[in-house]
Amino acid sequence: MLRYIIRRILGVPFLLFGVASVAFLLSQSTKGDPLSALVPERMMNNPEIVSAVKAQWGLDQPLPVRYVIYMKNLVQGDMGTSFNTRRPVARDIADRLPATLELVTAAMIIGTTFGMGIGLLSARFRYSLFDNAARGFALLGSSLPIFWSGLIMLYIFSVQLKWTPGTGRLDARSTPPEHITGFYSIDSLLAGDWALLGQTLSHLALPAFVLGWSVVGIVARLVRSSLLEALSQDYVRTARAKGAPERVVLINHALRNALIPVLTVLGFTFAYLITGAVLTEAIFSWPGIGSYAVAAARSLDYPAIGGVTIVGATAFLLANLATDIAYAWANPRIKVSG
Amino acid sequence: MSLHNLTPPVLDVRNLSKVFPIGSNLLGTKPAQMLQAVSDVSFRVAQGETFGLVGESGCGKSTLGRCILRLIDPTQGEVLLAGTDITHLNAAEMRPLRQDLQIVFQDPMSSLHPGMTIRRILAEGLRLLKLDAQTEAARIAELISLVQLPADVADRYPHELSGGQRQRIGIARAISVNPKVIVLDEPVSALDVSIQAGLLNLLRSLQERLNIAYVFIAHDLSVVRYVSDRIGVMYLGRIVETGRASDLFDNPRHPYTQALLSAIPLADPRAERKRARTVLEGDLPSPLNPPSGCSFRTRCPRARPLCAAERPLLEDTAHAVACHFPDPAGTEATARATPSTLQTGEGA
Amino acid sequence: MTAAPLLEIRDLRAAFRGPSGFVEAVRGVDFTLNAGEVLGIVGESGSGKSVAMMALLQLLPAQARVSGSAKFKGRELIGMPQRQIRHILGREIGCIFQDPLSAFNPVLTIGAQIIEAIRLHDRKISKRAALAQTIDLLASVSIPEPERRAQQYPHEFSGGMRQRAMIAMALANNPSLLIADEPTTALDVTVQAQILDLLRRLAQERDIGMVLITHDLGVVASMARDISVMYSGRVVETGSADSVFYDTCHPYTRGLIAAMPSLESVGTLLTPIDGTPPSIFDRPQGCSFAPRCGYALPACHETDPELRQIGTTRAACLRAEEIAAGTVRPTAPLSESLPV
Amino acid sequence: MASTSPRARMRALSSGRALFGRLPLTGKIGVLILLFWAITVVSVQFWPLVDPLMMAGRRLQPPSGAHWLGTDALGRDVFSRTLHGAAYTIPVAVMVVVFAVVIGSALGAIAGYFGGWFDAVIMRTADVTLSFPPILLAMTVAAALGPGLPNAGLAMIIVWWPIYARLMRAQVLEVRTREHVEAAIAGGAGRGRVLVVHILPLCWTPTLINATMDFGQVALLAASLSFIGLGAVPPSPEWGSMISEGASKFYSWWIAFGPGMAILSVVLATSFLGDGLRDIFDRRGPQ
Amino acid sequence: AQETLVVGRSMDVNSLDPSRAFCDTCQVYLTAVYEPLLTLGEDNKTLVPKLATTWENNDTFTEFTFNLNPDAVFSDGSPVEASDVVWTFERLRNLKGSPSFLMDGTQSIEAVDTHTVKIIVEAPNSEFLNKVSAPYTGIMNAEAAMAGGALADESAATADGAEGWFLENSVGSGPFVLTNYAPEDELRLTANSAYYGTAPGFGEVVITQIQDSVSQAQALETGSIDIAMQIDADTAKNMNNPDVVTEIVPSFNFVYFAFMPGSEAMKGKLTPPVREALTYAVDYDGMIEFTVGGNGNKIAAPIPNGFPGTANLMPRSQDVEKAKSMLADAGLGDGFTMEAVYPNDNVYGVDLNIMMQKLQQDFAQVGVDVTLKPVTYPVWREDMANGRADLTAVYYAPDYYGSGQYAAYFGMTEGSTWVSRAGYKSPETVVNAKEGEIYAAALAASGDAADAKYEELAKELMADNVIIPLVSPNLVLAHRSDIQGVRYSACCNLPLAEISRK
Ligand SMILES: Nc1ncnc2c1ncn2[C@@H]1O[C@H](COP(=O)(O)OP(=O)(O)OP(=O)(O)O)[C@@H](O)[C@H]1O
Ligand SMILES: Nc1ncnc2c1ncn2[C@@H]1O[C@H](COP(=O)(O)OP(=O)(O)OP(=O)(O)O)[C@@H](O)[C@H]1O
Ligand SMILES: [Mg+2]
Ligand SMILES: [Mg+2]
Ligand code: NI
Repeated sequence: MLRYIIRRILGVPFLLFGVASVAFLLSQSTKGDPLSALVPERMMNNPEIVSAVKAQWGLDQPLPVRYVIYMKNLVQGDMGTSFNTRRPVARDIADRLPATLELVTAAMIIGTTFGMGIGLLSARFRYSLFDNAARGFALLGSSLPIFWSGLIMLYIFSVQLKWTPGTGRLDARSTPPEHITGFYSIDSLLAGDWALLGQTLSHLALPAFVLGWSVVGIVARLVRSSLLEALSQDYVRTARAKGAPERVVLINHALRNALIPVLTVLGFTFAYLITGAVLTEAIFSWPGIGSYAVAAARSLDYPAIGGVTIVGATAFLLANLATDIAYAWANPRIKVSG
Repeated sequence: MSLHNLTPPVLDVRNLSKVFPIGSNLLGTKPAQMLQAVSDVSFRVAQGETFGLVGESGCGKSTLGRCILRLIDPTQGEVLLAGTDITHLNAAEMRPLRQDLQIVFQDPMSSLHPGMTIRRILAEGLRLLKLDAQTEAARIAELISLVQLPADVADRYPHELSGGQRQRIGIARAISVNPKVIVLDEPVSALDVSIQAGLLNLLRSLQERLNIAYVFIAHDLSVVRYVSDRIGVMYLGRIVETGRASDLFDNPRHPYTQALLSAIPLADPRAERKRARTVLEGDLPSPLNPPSGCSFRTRCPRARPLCAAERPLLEDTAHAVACHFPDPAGTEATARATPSTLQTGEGA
Repeated sequence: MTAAPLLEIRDLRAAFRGPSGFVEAVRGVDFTLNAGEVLGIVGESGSGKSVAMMALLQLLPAQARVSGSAKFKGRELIGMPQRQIRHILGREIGCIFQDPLSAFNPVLTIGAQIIEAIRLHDRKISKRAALAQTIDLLASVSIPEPERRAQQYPHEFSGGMRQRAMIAMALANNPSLLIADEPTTALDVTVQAQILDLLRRLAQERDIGMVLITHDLGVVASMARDISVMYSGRVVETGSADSVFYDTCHPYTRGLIAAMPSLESVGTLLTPIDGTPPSIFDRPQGCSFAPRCGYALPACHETDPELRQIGTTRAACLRAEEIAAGTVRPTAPLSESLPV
Repeated sequence: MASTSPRARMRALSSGRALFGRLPLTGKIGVLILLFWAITVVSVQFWPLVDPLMMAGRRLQPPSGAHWLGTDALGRDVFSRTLHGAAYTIPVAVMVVVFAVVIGSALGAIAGYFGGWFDAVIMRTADVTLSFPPILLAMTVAAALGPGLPNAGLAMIIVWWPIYARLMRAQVLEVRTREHVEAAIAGGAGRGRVLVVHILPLCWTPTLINATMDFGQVALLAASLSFIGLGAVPPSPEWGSMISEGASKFYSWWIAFGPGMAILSVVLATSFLGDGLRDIFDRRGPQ
Repeated sequence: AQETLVVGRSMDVNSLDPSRAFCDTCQVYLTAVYEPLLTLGEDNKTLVPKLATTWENNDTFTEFTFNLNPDAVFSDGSPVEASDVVWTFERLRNLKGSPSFLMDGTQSIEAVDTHTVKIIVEAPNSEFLNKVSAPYTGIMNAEAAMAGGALADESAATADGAEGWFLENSVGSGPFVLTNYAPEDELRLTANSAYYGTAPGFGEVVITQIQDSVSQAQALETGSIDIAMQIDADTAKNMNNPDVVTEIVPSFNFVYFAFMPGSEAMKGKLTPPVREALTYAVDYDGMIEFTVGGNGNKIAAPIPNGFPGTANLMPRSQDVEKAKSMLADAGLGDGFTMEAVYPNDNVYGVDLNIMMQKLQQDFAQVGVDVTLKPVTYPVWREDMANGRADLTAVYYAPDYYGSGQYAAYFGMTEGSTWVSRAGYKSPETVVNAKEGEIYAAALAASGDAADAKYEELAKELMADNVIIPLVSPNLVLAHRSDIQGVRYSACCNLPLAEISRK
């Protein structure tokens, strides 16, 4: 397994290379005007300006040359400068990634907790009213478009009930905690600023719940089916024959085995959410990587598109890797072989 | 003993070895470990003869069978089918020869395509013969009656049949192309005794009728004894003792064979009570990391330093054993190892 | 002796929900087992051996319907609340299952699983003490290096060792009854011999009563004092080992013995039992063995005979006396007569 | 051929009904909902509904007897638009799933069965595609090809095929070690035949279950793409664009309600059906 | 802690460099941080002093002299001098950024003394004073900016590297200074401690990113923001919160559609009579109802109502029969098909998708079948530049107070943006030579005379029938009820310094 993981790690750069190349070529092949963010509308007919801008942003070179330059810079960690924000893409991403990670982490915690709970009880009381109702609830989150359900939740919880504050990571009036991890919750904790921590968490609650809810269905369904599978296994009978009460059977024996496939999906979901949180970020004005990606794609901001893609792919590959490691950790059968 | 010089063996396995690469190194260029599943196995089977292969689970019986059929490629050695070396043929060259070489598997459920009717399953096997529709239908009917099943099974699906019936279909498929050799890989292990008996009878009668050579793989010694003319006992990929069935059972020379025989429970309480047992210690060593010298020495009551130092070779006699300290052979010990067409029972 | 038997089963029945109502997989089974004795149960696959045992231990799926009586040391197990039976299972009754790989939880170490077995019934014992006890148990079933082995996972054990560990786990709380459901079926003969040896030794040493389920007549012959032969959810013949083997009077038992290839049968044709056991969903009327039976009379297809004392054994066959006396010879069964 | 014999046909029919019978209640409800939408898709243009594209009343009217789900910002009848929307959203979802399944499964099967170079190339391509952030990929594709449901569909196929390739590959790897496959090889079947006749027919169950569930998710992603402006073009009453219209007129809640419930019903139906199928098929061993 | 004002906006910032910035949020920002020479009074008409206390021009509107306020200092305390003005204007002119057109035609910009600047333009330009009231002409501290890498000379267009620097620094003399900018997240300003004028009402202002109208409304209701300006009229109707005040004011923005007679598919079809016919097909009243729920005004020419020359214009009106008969006369009685390509945007409360669907319905009445193709902005620009659309729709907001910008942008003078778009490869289909002359005349005149010329121009623009304005949406100025001083300015959008808490 260790060997396998090392091999996977060695493979990551190659995959990233592939992803970066595809991203580059794809964005170059769109038929929009790449200068739209760079050359003002009034100057479009001024060849002098157009060529000056092209030269400045390296767009005057033929495609293959640009590709080589892009790749070369990339290897050195330089993702270029965003057309939109006029800042280095790496910096934009560094600013925005923690916001997304914090949101996604919170969403995953919510999604996993609810998902596991519902899956567990659903499997235990299969086909009961509870099972169907709970699964219905779990699926609801992934059955409604987030851009609508998010607004509804905001309206209910924020405007009507006033349980949660509005959008954004913090009240606009507050200053963010000192940047240590970029996770406001952790940073405010480290700073010992309880009021800020409370504010951070209350801002996080709703978007994380909306996003997490979309994961609940996936997790609950998987936990339920793999638990049912596990419950039909011989070792469950052995556990019962040992006189283990149902709770022990379910948690110690069935669940531990059922978690193995769940882990795989969780890793995948986490990675997916990093760029998949786009709509949640848009609705909740969350300054994350997802909304950055959309803005980049909409305005054909090549460097930003490339940067986000690479970050997304890296997240995906890392999550996959972490999944494999977790898989090996949870599944002792793998450790020795290979 | 007289026919062997006239009829060449229909199946001749020579020094066959199979190594499985396990895992791979960091770059995926080389395997991390080598698993020696079959090592240097040789035997011959004559027309109409049954060669039994016994051994514990994991000793390489099925691998050997698959190598013979070229379902996997042997690492070393040759397989000669009626004198033709088939080891190096490619898939296309192999195809016409498949007619002569068939296999029956252990698990009667997984060896039949669950989505096909029995008729289609048999027709699939008959494709090699390229029959026209009518002949094919007739042949299928004939095969079904040959394996003693009612004609209406033809339109049923495998899951609608019992285990014994399924195994009969497996046999029907194997004999459908009139093969010279059938490898039977534990064909009765999954069946209950009452059903197993019928199958063994069927196999016997088919062999008599069609003059097929069987390589009969099993781990149940009584069954192997019952069906085989000659037997090879395998241990960790090697044949450690081989000889005529009666010789081997009446006069086992290898300590492993002796232990195997003494471990068979007898369906006879009185005999059981009186029986002296040699219970082997320990387990089968891992084939990834076999013991040096004689591979059986870790469990052998007779093991001495020599056994660890040097691997005993299989003798070149009719009742051959690979052991440094074997029991002496019986009466036939001096005869040359030959394929035999002896009908057990008559000669015993 | 007036002491109650260790396990006394009367008219045990277990039914599953089928496409059209409940069908019985076990149909009125009676057993008696005394302390320190071994009862062998033989029968073909699907004859209801496992279901019978699981039924009395309440290990069948919740939808299954179980009735009858199973008294363990005088206490009725059938219908006992889960809460109570939990204290008997694993403490007073140990179980060993057929496939030792799937019967162990793959993600827990062998040690952890045995420790769990101990601590489930003895809350007060410390982890450390339970571990020590586990190591002793593993040593007592001849597992070398028990300290190291306790830290390993099931897949790191060989088949034989796993089954020994299973036995160790079953014996963890010194049960007085051991139910072994085909404990050696998945193992090689040499390993089977080891396990049977071990079981024999432990049963003697600890005075454990044992129900040994198997389909191998050889195994029961070497192990059991009493034997019950099951067919299609019922016991068709029962008695001491010797009487069942030598004074066989049920045609099915006879058939089983005759179908076994033995060292003597070489060169002769075996005698199979024709046909296949009926599915629980469409059992024939009358004696369910009748369609495969060479002795069957028209009456056999109408009435399902009760177990009766015939000589030294009890058999459920209308013609048991005639068969025992050897006054009848079998004819081809009525259905599915096949040429051989 | 056996499959055309009356007996086989009866078996197929009865197995369809038997399958339905074995579904849990939620699964049955799912089937009925999908059936309703399927019928709607093919017949909605004959229903006595007002024209979904034309103004039918004042704008932004709440639900009433005349307009059961009110009117939208252009005064069009939301109820009629919702039902007509099925004919946009559902066929796209079907096409996406079908193409993704066919392409993914074919490539996955080839990768799994032939191994070696095929495997390496196909699976690495799948890896690269999978590690691409899906929304970004869909957006770039849609941006490259222009807006419109067909292009959004194409983007979604690109996003989805690797999942099926992986699924099919794993399944082929498993099935190909079964003994009946070896028996077929021993019986002289060529590689192609072994794959097509002896392996593939046994590999469909997980794909089928997954496809059932993905169907709803595709409908949802199509809606999201419409929200970002990459899906259906106006004035087609595609559910996603209707919801996004409704989202911007949030206080006229009824605009999004109809299509929202429609998508919800489809996703829930496919999920319940998928779960039901899994419950039936995932049991180990025959029956 | 200091009082903070929070403004929720969908931020469209393209740059924070005054000479490059060009967006609504930029106007708000630049007005708060930089000061131009003049600014627009509360009546949205009159110019009032800012950095220049007095100014004068010659009769021909070619020479302008500004006298700077001697008290004025930049945020670093250094005085505002004529050299800073010269440097700023030269940079604006040479950088060729979006707002550089404001300096078009300047011949010389020179410092007469430390507090006097004289500017000479090539041709008469009565609008020049309006231009120097645009926030983009805010005066920068030249030394500080140069230290940040800014250049003002001829090479600026290619060599200036200060754009990134301006994202973190501000060098103005305005009441606020930049403290933090996170793209599409927040823009944080604090009061300029060195400010020489009256201190602003708030010590801190945060412009925070809130994408859409509904979210802005919700944020306003919960009190997490104080001001929102992008709430659409339909949403505003549903806000009945006593803590929120909504004022609906006419805006100077408008939304229009445009014919592209030069496109490949429209060759010879979109002749002036056909274009005119089609303008009769449009339901202008309905358009206002459908796009902004009635909260908008009709607009005749592509010049905002209230700007010079618009007072006496008659907006177009619908006449379907006339449209039909004119089309029949043109031989297009059986109708034809057009493809409309437009940015998929929702601006100033108008969802272009809804507007175009309405237009589609209107055109359908006269047999013209319009296919809609909403696209992203880059794709739209590409399609525009390549004559790939038959019809399009966009929006316009003023850059300063003055009608000249419209003449320059929408006028069908040879070589203008819209001629190359609408005319594509056959500019003769749209060019209107008169417009250039009228514009020049307008620039040479002032007061009522100029207004008359602009009116003449507006009528020409209408007669072109290329740019057809549809709606001038009202602006919903929504703010918490404890906020005062919120107003909408034609040049500066939202002057933050005037806002305070009651
Ligand atoms: N495809 C394979 N790859 C790697 N190792 C294999 C493979 N097939 C078999 N082996 C290994 O080769 C050895 C011999 O296996 P084989 O199946 O031939 O044993 P067997 O004697 O048939 O056992 P059984 O009685 O259980 O069928 C085993 O250790 C097995 O793990
Ligand atoms: N959960 C269940 N639901 C329905 N039928 C069942 C169930 N468990 C067992 N059966 C049926 O009950 C019958 C008896 O099964 P049982 O497992 O007791 O047989 P067995 O004698 O133990 O066979 P084996 O030797 O194969 O273990 C079989 O026909 C089986 O199909
Ligand atoms: Mg095998
Ligand atoms: Mg059993
Ligand atoms: Ni001879």
